[in-house]
Parts: sequence; C-alpha cells; structure tokens
Amino acid sequence: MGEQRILQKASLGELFAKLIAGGQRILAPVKSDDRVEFAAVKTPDQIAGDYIQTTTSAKTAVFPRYETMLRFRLKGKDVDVDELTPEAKPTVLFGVHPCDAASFATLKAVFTWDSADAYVEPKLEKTTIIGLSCTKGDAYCFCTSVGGGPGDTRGSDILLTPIDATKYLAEILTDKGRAIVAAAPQLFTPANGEAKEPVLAKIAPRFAADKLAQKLSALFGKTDVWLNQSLRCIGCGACAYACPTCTCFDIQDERQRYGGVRMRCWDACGFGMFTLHASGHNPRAKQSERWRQRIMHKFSYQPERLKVLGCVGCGRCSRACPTDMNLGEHMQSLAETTV
Amino acid sequence: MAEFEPKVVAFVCNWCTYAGADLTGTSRIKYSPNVRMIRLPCTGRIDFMLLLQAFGQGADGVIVSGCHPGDCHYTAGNFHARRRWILFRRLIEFMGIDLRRVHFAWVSAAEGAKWAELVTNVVDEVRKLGPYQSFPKRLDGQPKPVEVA
Amino acid sequence: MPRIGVFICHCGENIAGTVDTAAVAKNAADFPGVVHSIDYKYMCSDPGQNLIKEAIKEKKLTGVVVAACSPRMHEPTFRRACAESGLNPFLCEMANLREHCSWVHEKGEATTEKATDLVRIMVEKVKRNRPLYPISVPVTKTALVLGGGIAGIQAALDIANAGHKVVMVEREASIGGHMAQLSETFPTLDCSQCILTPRMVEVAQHPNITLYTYSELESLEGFIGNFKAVIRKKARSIDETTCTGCGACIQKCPTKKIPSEFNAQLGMRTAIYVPFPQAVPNKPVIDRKNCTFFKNGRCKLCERVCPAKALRYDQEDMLVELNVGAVVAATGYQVKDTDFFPEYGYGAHKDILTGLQFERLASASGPTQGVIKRPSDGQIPETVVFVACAGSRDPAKGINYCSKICCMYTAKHAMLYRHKVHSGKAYIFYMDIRAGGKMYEEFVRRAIEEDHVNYVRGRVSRIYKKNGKLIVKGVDTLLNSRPVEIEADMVVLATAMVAQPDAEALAQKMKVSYDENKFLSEAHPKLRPVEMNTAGIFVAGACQAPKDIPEAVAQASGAASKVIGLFSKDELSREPVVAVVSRMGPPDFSTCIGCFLCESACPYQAIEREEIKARDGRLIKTVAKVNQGVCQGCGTCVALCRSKSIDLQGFTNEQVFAELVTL
Amino acid sequence: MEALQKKARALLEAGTVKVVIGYTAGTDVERARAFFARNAEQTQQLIFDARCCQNLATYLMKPEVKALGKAALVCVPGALRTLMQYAVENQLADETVLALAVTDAGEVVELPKFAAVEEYLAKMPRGLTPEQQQELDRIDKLPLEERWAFWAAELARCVKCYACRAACPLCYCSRCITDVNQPQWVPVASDPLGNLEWNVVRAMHLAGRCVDCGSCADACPEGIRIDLLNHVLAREASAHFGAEPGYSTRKDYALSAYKPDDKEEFIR
Repeated sequence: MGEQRILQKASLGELFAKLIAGGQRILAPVKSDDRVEFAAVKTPDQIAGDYIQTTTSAKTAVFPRYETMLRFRLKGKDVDVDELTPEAKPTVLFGVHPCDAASFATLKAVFTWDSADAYVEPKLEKTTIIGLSCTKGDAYCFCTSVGGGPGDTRGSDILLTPIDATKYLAEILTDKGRAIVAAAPQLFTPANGEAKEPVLAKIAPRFAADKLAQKLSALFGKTDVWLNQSLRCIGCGACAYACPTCTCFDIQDERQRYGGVRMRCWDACGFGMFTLHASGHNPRAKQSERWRQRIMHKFSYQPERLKVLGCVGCGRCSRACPTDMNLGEHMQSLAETTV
Repeated sequence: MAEFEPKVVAFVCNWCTYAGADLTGTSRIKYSPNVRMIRLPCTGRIDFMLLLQAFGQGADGVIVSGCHPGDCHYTAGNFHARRRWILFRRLIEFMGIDLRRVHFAWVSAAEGAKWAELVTNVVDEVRKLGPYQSFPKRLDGQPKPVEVA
Repeated sequence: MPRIGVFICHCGENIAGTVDTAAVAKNAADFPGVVHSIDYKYMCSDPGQNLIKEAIKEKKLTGVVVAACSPRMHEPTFRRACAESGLNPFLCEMANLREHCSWVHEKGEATTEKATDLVRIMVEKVKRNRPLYPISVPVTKTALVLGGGIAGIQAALDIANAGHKVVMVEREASIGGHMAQLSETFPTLDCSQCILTPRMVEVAQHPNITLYTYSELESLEGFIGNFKAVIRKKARSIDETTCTGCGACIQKCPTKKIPSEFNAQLGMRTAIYVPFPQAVPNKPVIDRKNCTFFKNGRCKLCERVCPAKALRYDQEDMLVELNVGAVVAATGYQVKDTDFFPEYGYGAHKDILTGLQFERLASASGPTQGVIKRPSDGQIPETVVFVACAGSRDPAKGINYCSKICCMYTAKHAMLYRHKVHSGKAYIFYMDIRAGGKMYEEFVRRAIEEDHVNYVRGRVSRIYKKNGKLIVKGVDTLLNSRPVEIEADMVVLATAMVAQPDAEALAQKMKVSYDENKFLSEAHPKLRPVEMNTAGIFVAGACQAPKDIPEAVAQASGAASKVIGLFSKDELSREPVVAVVSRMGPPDFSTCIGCFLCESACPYQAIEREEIKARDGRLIKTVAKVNQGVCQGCGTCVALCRSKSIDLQGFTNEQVFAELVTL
Repeated sequence: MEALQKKARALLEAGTVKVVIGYTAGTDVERARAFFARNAEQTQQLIFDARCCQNLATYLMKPEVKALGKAALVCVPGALRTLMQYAVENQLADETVLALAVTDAGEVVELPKFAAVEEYLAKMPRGLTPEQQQELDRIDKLPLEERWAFWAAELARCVKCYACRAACPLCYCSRCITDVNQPQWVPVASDPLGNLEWNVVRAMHLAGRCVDCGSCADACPEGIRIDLLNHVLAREASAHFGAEPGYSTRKDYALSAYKPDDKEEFIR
C-alpha cells in the first residue's frame, strides 16, 4: 500500500509524451482483430479498452519466445564465438493486470535465484510496470485463489485503478514508480482517501494455494487422479506458452555455412519429447505424468524451493487450451480430493 | 558495386539431368557458374523441405530437374515427384513465395544443351529479381514487439 | 573428429586450364575437418591413385573427396583405390570439377570459386558418410533371350555352350529373323541361309536351350539375378508334340492367297503355314485371321488330312512364368515402309521394290527361285535403278540417322543383279558411300570396277511410269547437278532400318531406356555397349541401333559373355545404396508409425511389413521393412515418409542437408 | 441429448464398450469439452449440441485412452472421416471402435463397422464449402507481395505450441518431423523461418490426407488461419488427382500414386 495520488485519464497522453521523451519504450495492450496483445504505443488512444486478458502474457517483454545467445564461426581449424548482449531498452509496461504484474516476482525468482540470467535480468532491471486493476474477470480467472487479487499491488511499480470514468487512483509503490511520477509530477495530484475496492472485479476464491502446497505431495501417488484430469489433454504447449510464469527453455544451435547461432527457445513440459532421454527412456512417458509435473512444479516444487508460486491465476492457460483444461477448476478439485 | 550474382541450387537426379549436365560438359557448352548442383538418385528422392532449406540457407533460386515422364531410371520416381511438385508449388504460391525463383524441368541425359540453356535462363531471371531478401534466413535476434502506427 | 583428404585433379589441362586447382586445394585445406589437401596432374593415373592410397594410410583419413571428372566416370576407380588401402569405398565421394565446372565455364574467379564450393559440398557430405557393405543376392543361372534372329541365336548358343540354361522367346512361328530372308551376304557373297540354318538347328537341339516360338514377353518383374518373366505362348492351334511337320495340312489348305511375310509380300502362303521351308521348329501355325474355319466356322480340312491328329482349334494363349537371372534383348528391327515417299511410287507400281523384297527375288529359296523377274509381268529387267538412303539421313521426310547397311547391301544387290543378268544395266543413286568395315570398301570398288555398276551421286526426285518404263528423275551432283533421267524396268529402294513398332512398349515392360528413335539405349555409348541401365538386362543386335550381321553377332557374343560373367558366381553383390527403416531399442523400436503410405509409392514393391513382437509374442507394432534385394535405391519412400523414419544409404537426409548448409 | 445419454448408458451397462468418448459442458457457455464417460452415472453429463465441434477421434491415438478399453466415440462428420482415414493408414482395425453419429433430428446412429461409416458418409455433402472456396480465392487474388505479407503477419504470431499438431487426428506420428534433429528439418525457434517451415510441412504432410475437421485452426491459441493451407491443398489434390480423403477405406493416397499423364503446365 504505497502513497496514493490521482491521475486524470485525460493527462495520460502528456505522461506518455514525457516518458517517451525520457527515452522510454511504452508497451501496452493493443487490440488486433479479436485479440489484445502488448505492443509499442505512442499515445493512450492506441490502447485497448475493454478486455480481460492479453492473449500473450507480459513476460514476453523480458523473456521472448526465442533469443539469440551467441554467434559462432568455424575458421579453418578453430571457432570464433561472439556472445550477444541482449538489447535491454528502458521499457514501461503499461496496463499490466495485477496477475501479470505478480508474475514478474516469479520470473525474477527463477532467473536470479543462483546467478543473474544474462538475458532476462537486464531487461527486468530496465522495466517499469504500471499496473491496472481489474474491473472485471471471467470464469477462467482465479487470482484470489493464489494470493492475488484484482487490485493487488504486488509486482507493480505503480498501480492504477479506474475509480471513475475520468480518473485513476494511482498507488506509487516503488522507486521505479516514483521515477515515473518525477517525470511529470504535476500530473499526479494528491488523493483524498478514494477507495478502489468498489470498482474492482469480484473474483471468488476457489481454493487456497498455500494450504494446497503441502497436500500435493500426498496426492503425487494418486495416479488415477492425474489420469482423470489429463484424459482430455492432447499434450500441446499452448498452456505453457500462454503462461506468464512458465520459464522452461531449450538451447538450440542453427547451422549456417561454417557457423551459426546458438539460441534459446521456449519449451513446454507438456511435450512428450520434453524429458526424453538419449537412451530412449522417458521418465514422463504418459501425458498424465506430464500434467502432474506441471501442477507439482507450479504449486509445490517452486513454492518450496524459490518461495514463490508458479501461478498467478490469470487463467490464460485455460483460455488457450484447445481442450478446455481449466486450471482453476482442476486445482479446486485437487483441493477437494481427500488424501 | 559489382552486379548481383545470384546463388542458384539445383536438385537433380543422377540418371538423366546429372548425366545431361555431364553431356553439357563433354559438349563444352558454356553456362553461368552460379549454380550448385545437389545430386540425388531420383527426383522421387527430392523432399520438398530441401527446397525450403536451400532458400533458408540463402539460395536466391532453385532448380529441380529429372528424367522426362516415362524415362525414369526407377520407372516411376519422377511421376511421384511430379505430383509432389504440383501440390507443393501450389501451396507456396498461395503463401506468396515467388515462383519465379522455383523452377522445375525435365532434362534427359541427351539434353546437354537444354541444361545449359535452363541454368542460364534461371540465373538471368533470378539476377533480375535480385537477392531473395524477403525469405527468412537462419535466425539472428529475437522477436520485436509490434509497433503501432 | 573427421579426417578428410581432398585430392584435386588437373585432368591435364581439362580442369587446370580453367580452374586454379592449386587455389582450390589451398582453400580446401582450411575447411573444417580437412587434414590433407593436394592437387595433381592425373588423379586417375597409377601415381595419382597412389597419392590417395598413401595419404589414407599416413594421415589416417576417415573420408576422401576426389575433385576430378564426373562420378559417373571414375567413382568406381577411386572407390576401389580407397578400398585397396583399407578405407571403406563408400567413404569416398567425387566433386565434379570437369563436366560441371571447368568444361562449362570460362576461366576466372567465379569458376574457381565454384570449384571450391563443389569441393566444400562434398567435404560436408563425406563427413557424414557411413561405411557401407555390399548386399549379396542369389543368382538364378538361367538367361532369357528375347528374339530369335542372328543376334539372339548367337547369344543363346554362347550362353548355353558355357553350360547355363537359356530360354529363347521368338514372336514369329520360326526363329531365324531377317537374316533368313537374305540371299547372299556382303562382303563375301556367301549364302545367308547356308550359314544361318545350321545355327537355328543347333538352338533347337541344344540341351540347355528351351525354345518358345510364336511367343512374346508378357511382363518382367524383379531385379538382376532374380527376374520373374511371364511369357505369352500364342495359340498355335497345333499340338507341337504330336505334329510331325509332314506338311500335309499345308498342301490341303484351301486358303492359299495370303501374301507371305517371309517373302516380303512377293509370294503367297496358306492359312496354316510354316514361314519358310527350313523353319525351326518346322511345325505349322494357323493364321486365325485368314483361316476359313476361324472366319466362318466351317472347313477343318487340315484336321482331316493330319495323320498325327495334331490340330487343336480350341487351343488358347498360355502364360508361362519363368525365373531368370539375366535378360538379353535381341528383338531386331523393321524396314521402314515407303509410303512416306509417294513420289517414289512404291505400291503404285509393282516393279518398285524395297531392299528386302529384292533379297527375296535374288534368293534361291525365294518366290522366283532366285531369278530376277519383274513382279508385274515376270520379264527380266534390263535396267534396274537402286536408290540408296530411301528415307535414311532425311530429317525432312524420313529419319535423321544413317541406316548403315544400305550402302553395302545396295552394292550387293547391284552386283547380284549383274551376275544374274549379264546384259542388264544397274544404276545406284547415292548421297555418300559409307563402306567402313573389313573388305567393305573393296567390295564396293568391285561393284563399280568389275561389275560396272553405275553410281550416280544425287538424289532421286520422282519416279513415275511412262509407256511401260519407270522414269527415274534425279540429279547428278558430280556433273554440276545436271538433271538425269533413267528409263528403268525395276527400281529398288534402300529403305531405312527402324526400330520394331512395339520397341517402346517392350522397353517400358523391361524398365530400360530408349532413344528418340525407339532404339534401346545401352548403359554407356562406349564403355558399356551391351549393358542397359537396368542391371541384369543386356542388349544385342539391331534393336539397339542399325547393324550389319558381323556387328550384331559380335555384340551378341559380348552380351553373352556379360551374362556368363554374371552367372559365374552363385551370389552377386549389389551396391548398398538402398533404403533402410529406422530401428532402435525399446520402448519405441522404430519411429515408423506403420501408415504404409510408402508401400504404394515404391516402384519395386520393396517395402514389406514387419511385426515387432514382445518376448511373450504379443504384437507391439507393425513397421515398414525394406527388402534390400529388391530395393533399387530411388528414395521415393524417403521423401514421402513424414516422420523421416526411412532413409537412403549413401544419400541420407543428413548428408543432403549438410550439402545445403555449405551454401 | 437424452437419446445420446440413454444409448451411452446402455452401451456401458451392457459392457459393449468400456468408455463413451463424448462431450460435456465447458468452462463457459460457448465451450464444450471432451468427456470420457466410464460408468452409467457419468453418462448424465454427456451433451451434444452446436458447441460440440472438437474432433474426438484424435483421442483414439492416445495411449492412455487406448488403455481404457473399447470405446464408443461420439462423432461429428469430421471424426467419421477421420475413422476412414485411420483405416486407410493402418492405424485402426475394423470394429475396434463404435462410432456414434447424432443426426440433426437428434437420434443416435450406431456405426460399428467401417463399412457402416462409409455408407453413412456417402449421404453427406463433400468438398470445400462455398465460403471456404471464397476465402481461398480472396487470398489468391491478392498480389504476390500482399499474399506474402498476409502470411508473414499470420505466421509471426505462431509460438510453436504445436496445438495444431496435437489437435489434428492425422498428426499421430510418434516422432514428428519437427522432433528430428539429425538433420534439424525444421528450425526449433518460432522465428520466421521456423514458423514458415513448420506450417508448410504441416500442410504438405496432410495434403491428400486432411479430412477437413477444422480442429487445427480451432486449437490455435493465436487464431492463425492454418486451415486455409489445408484447404488450398485439398482443392488442388481433388482437382488434379480426384483425392477425396475420409470417404472410403480404399488406399489411394494422392502422393503415393500417379498417372503417367498427370497434368501440369510448369515443368519445362
């Protein structure tokens, strides 16, 4: 709960102009056809109004689906390698919903827990998040079950809540947030106790992630539970690639005449090949085992090892799923399963 | 700067076109040196993915050539290949790949002159078209966020 | 780590004259994986090959790239060289710097750069080559000889005398072919039948030869050493085993006015007939198209007179299936009919003949017992004009090629005429006289000098009838193209020698290639003149190109010796360039998913189904399996396989990709 | 709907099948989801209406589902065509699955044998719909550059999640070409080349086989019109080679057959 200010919607344009002048790139939700995606904008009018979630999560701003790590050239008998430093442009992520904002905590935890990831960490450093509270949700949302909420401030540097048609309640939460304010102080007028709760979406909790964590290890051996849940899963990577906290990647070389590039690309635990050994053995040969792994990783292993949930309840996985695997629903049923 | 010299890859069958190109040599017929030939037993062996691979590796044009219908050393390889080409060519046309860069021919072991003419024509046409920049190459970078105008 | 050796050949000036071979060798030395790169004047020479052999040993090479001429030329040479110094021959590849580079491009940087690339491509390929080992397949030591002309006879006898079984198939009722129709043969003027008929009899009586006359090849499947041939034995309407060949039926046959094919339409034959008196076998056939009984259900005179009761009117075509290891195609030729030369009046005037008809006229066994008479009135012709190149060497109206034998037989015809009609005048219109061959030129000189045959160099423009004479209009190009006009009593056209009308169909049946004139194509015009591009099938005689008798016989013996060579081993080893289906350990065993869409794509039905079973016999999956004996290595299945579970040895997906990565 | 539930219950109670693969209500009103009824009570959850469009035949290739025992499969027409193609491609033996088709009148037709399925399909309309044709023509009419731009933009969204592959009943390979890395046929990254090659190879591998169930496009989380690529090839294959996959068990795959006089105008 940071210091509160009022920001007129009408003055967003001026704020954007100032930020861009200050060398910032602004990524915000933009409508294209029937989807909303983060895109580079210049003015507020380019920003999508009425939507629940962007199809692709905000993580792509710091963790793109592929990235070149180094270039190599075979010269005669030896190899030249030039490491590529990622371009980390100063970026303002605007209109990030609290769930997405919260996902950055997970990303940071994963990419910095032992040593700082050379590609993600610099981008995280240079990214400022202006969150936007949710005024509506849908049947896929379950942020309130995983410790978040439509007005949750975690992860945001500034959280905006549209308390009425003309203004935002701005909560300035971090130094990065204060830096934004400093860029155009006059636009952030003092607040006098306006409340955001009335306008926030109502998302009923379906389960309690923290309680579930311990229970899961007990459920591990209940193979039929996992089988039943995953029968309709067809084993694609849609959920992982839509997910704001999935961080698995694969490192690949692409050859060109006497050289090539080494790159990392998103990978997904739903794929049969994900854990296939060179020997031909696959420790997770069945889809049900892969589904279990996905749940365990997000709700048990990661909280245990990195002290952060691997899920923010945005529901993207379920919206993206071709077979309507509803994560909230599945987690609820796990919570209700007796050990 | 020097005129653009296109890279043309030719996928040829061993029995007709490769032999035909040998005949071009023995007949000392000159043609342009921009072509690199990939010798395969039969046009039936030529996977359409090889054509994309060639472009992906920087080819500006591609030639696929084998025995005339009925003359396949393996009796029917070229008949199968022809069907594959008909569909593949249609697909890439639909996807906006420039068919002026993808050429198919029957060149028999007796048609040394035809081979020379074919290569020279294709190279000239592709030279006019310039480098195939719009075709994606082996990657170097990361996806850029969409810029809104 | 690969250790590749690169060997650049100058081929004298052939490559070095255009390509900077030293530079190519220097560039190649820097290619990753290359540990040895040199250039040399003649790599295919012994010292050249030794350079390779030594390098393999000293530098412990794991792969060799020879950049020289076309692999179609010298690949076997260099692979053998590698094998001799202990490197698997399939770890050797050739870059074609001659046919595909130095001979077709101008001297210059671009050409040298291309040469470098061609080497680079092959280096990348050879790095991914795997040692391959020849596949051995059993050989059925029986040869199928198609055609019973002189070429077929020669081939059959040579193979049979070497102790191997031979099956001879002849479409006509008797073997003998065109040679049996000839009167005398050049350049010796010995009687054709006198030298041929003993050979025909020998074939018939040879213990190793099975003879199928009045039969044709229905289909041919399989591959070298293991062909399956189906022969259609056409209904002869005679039981050959009981028929004694007495000929009573022939005398009694009421239908006597059928133009005789053997006599080139100059004589007549009956509906039940043997083509000629010395026919082998000497058993008649009923020509059902012309037989009264088969036309209107009544007659059967022959049956009544047959002492052996050998007539079988209800006989049907019979299909005989044979396993053979090799095939010799000796199906011969036809003479082009002359109707494409209306201005020569063939057909319009009885006394205008083809060369073959003149042979029959001159033949002692012919319709006139060898007396040269005019078909029209039986008069002895006083002036005979012979027209050479009647169709040959005539792109406009006839055929492009030279029929080769006409110059000689025309000279022979003129001679024979002059010998038989001392008072007669013989003229020959010709373009050039092609008399290459032992005693051939001398033969033509004899015709001119001793037998006073008048050679007129020029073409005939028209032949027409004028008060009982045939007027031959032409020009004499040696007398500054002065028009000449000769009043002849007979004209003989040296018509072109052409492929059999069904040569194309036969070629497709045997899966061999043929040229634009429908003559069967040999595997190599110089180095493999009797083999065809389909292993195990050989060619002899005029079905490959116009030939005279000595040539046809020589080629037949050549083909026979190839067959004998093939039969000299019980097993023959084949190039291991074949498709293989991926196999691996459990739990997958193979990435083949068993859709078997490749099955119908295989031109050789080489794809079989293999059931993978668990120890308890439970079926785990059914996957594709390639019969390596049948697979010819075209790779159509490889391109078709979606999961890339089938690959082609020697041209693997990995190798081809590697080649492309060098671009 | 009641008819379907009754039939399913009967089949399970009689032990004719061990599982009825059908549809049940999904997360929201627009969605139905696959449902595996394995006992009488569960059949109450079966539904069948306009929302039910996923091609359930895909599940017949899934080991976990195979392990459930003999299945009755609620089939939309695309699923019926899939069964035919499975038969052609040796993936399914006759009488190992009981197809249930629901007529417009809502009655349930049992199709226990391939022959019955073939007969049932014979009455159905074939080929591309006019709408599908028009869409193809629209893109075909675009100038080369615009066509290229259109597809570049469409494919740029592809994240290579392979939902299209997973949803496609005919992408049943145990090892997809994208998983072959010796050589690396398709670049792993969802970069422009990788996305182009993946979508070309997907379409080509389905050419002459695709039964046009629409699952691929439905599955794509990015809403890429990959079905158009299947349609353009389907149109070509039927026009040139008379290919009609999914209507019979006859093995006549357009790309492993040929006619010596197949027509084309582009080969020199």
